[in-house]
Amino acid sequence: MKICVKLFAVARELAGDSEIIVEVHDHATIAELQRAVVAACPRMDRIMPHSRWSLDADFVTSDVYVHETSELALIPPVSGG
Amino acid sequence: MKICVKLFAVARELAGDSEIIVEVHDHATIAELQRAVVAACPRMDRIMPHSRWSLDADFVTSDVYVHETSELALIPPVSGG
Amino acid sequence: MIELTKRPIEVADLLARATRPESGAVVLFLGTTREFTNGRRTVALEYEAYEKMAEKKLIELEIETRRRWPLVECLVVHRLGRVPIAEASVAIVVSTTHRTDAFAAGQWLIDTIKCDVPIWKQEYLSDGTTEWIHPNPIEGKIS
Amino acid sequence: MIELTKRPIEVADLLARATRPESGAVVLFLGTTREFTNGRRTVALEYEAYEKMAEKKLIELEIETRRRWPLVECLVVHRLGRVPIAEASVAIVVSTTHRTDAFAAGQWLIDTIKCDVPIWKQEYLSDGTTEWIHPNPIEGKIS
Repeated sequence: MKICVKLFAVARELAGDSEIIVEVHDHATIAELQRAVVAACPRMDRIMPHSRWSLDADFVTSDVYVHETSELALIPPVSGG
Repeated sequence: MKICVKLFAVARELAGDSEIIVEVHDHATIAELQRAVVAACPRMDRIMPHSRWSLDADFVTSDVYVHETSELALIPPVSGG
Repeated sequence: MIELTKRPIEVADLLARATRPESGAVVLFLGTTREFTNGRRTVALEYEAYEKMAEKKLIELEIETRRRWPLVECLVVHRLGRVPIAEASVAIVVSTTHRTDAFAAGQWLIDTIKCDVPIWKQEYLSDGTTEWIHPNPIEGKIS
Repeated sequence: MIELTKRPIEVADLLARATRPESGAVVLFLGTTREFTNGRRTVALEYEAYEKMAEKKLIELEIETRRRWPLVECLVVHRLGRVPIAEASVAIVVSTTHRTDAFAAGQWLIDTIKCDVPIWKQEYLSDGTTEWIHPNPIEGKIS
């Protein structure tokens, strides 16, 4: 299935776009989605150790399954406030 | 010597005046001044356990000597802020 | 800067003075007059001070606060006289490079002001009576 | 109340909303843009957000803050877009019956916002470069 990942801040700049679409298998987890993103855009590898993922606007851990209807985003270290 | 004591808040109301003048001997301490104030105005006895004294606008302890030129005030429990 | 005033406290002015290019955090504390305390209705408060000593103590407290925390600005204004419900009786503004210092300094200042500055609050209650407030009886008293 | 805004934060309005007859203490925190950090001069900051998630997180944080402390009012406004030097990027106002709660809630809110709300700050430096700020690298990362 195709998954669209929203990208912000440094992730957006590294990818050169505010989203990236990657192909993963039907029962993929966040961890597998992350590998697919890095495969599609190797420059993003360096921010992954410090980034989190969100699914439908909640932080999720790497073992969570993704769905084609999920809203997914890569969340680099935040710096609001 | 005659000592003028400034009175505030509940002390002022108990004494019915914003100052009280009492007579103490020449080498009197704050403790002796306090006894002279209570002797002159017995109603003030009840606030003494919770009150402090100031000499020239600093808090002082009961063993400090007073002088005719000192500015003395009885400081009931404060409630600013 | 410390000030005793009989007029409403100009909070926006204080914030503008404390917000500076070298500060990254501003903490403001306002003590306001509460309408109900233990079920009794307060109409207004009236503050009385031993002004000369209150000013001296506030200056000492500003110096001590600046000694304890690196402050960009430190402003304390206490109102005297009658203060209506929901108006501020005291405003403290501290600005710092780092926010933790601003919270710590602001809290220490108001805690210490309530203990050591000769200002007294009288409550005017809705039943027509008045009462001196003594929230913190002094333990280390003169015997 | 939580809000994301592209306009300057109206601090006086927030204070007026939080100062109520049932509150006795108001604490305001302002995070402002600092001009110098480690000797380098910042010209402005630009804030970017994952707005849908940032709003959701801020609403959750308001609920959690109210669960932890008895608050009369709790207002959080975060600015987005470009913020000049000495202007506020975030304002937090909490009002309470007792002042200790107001300081604790305000500090917890800003600490938690800085960790868990998807907002990012980019610095525009005087040498023409820009830089994403990463003050708190995440420890509990996704492997």
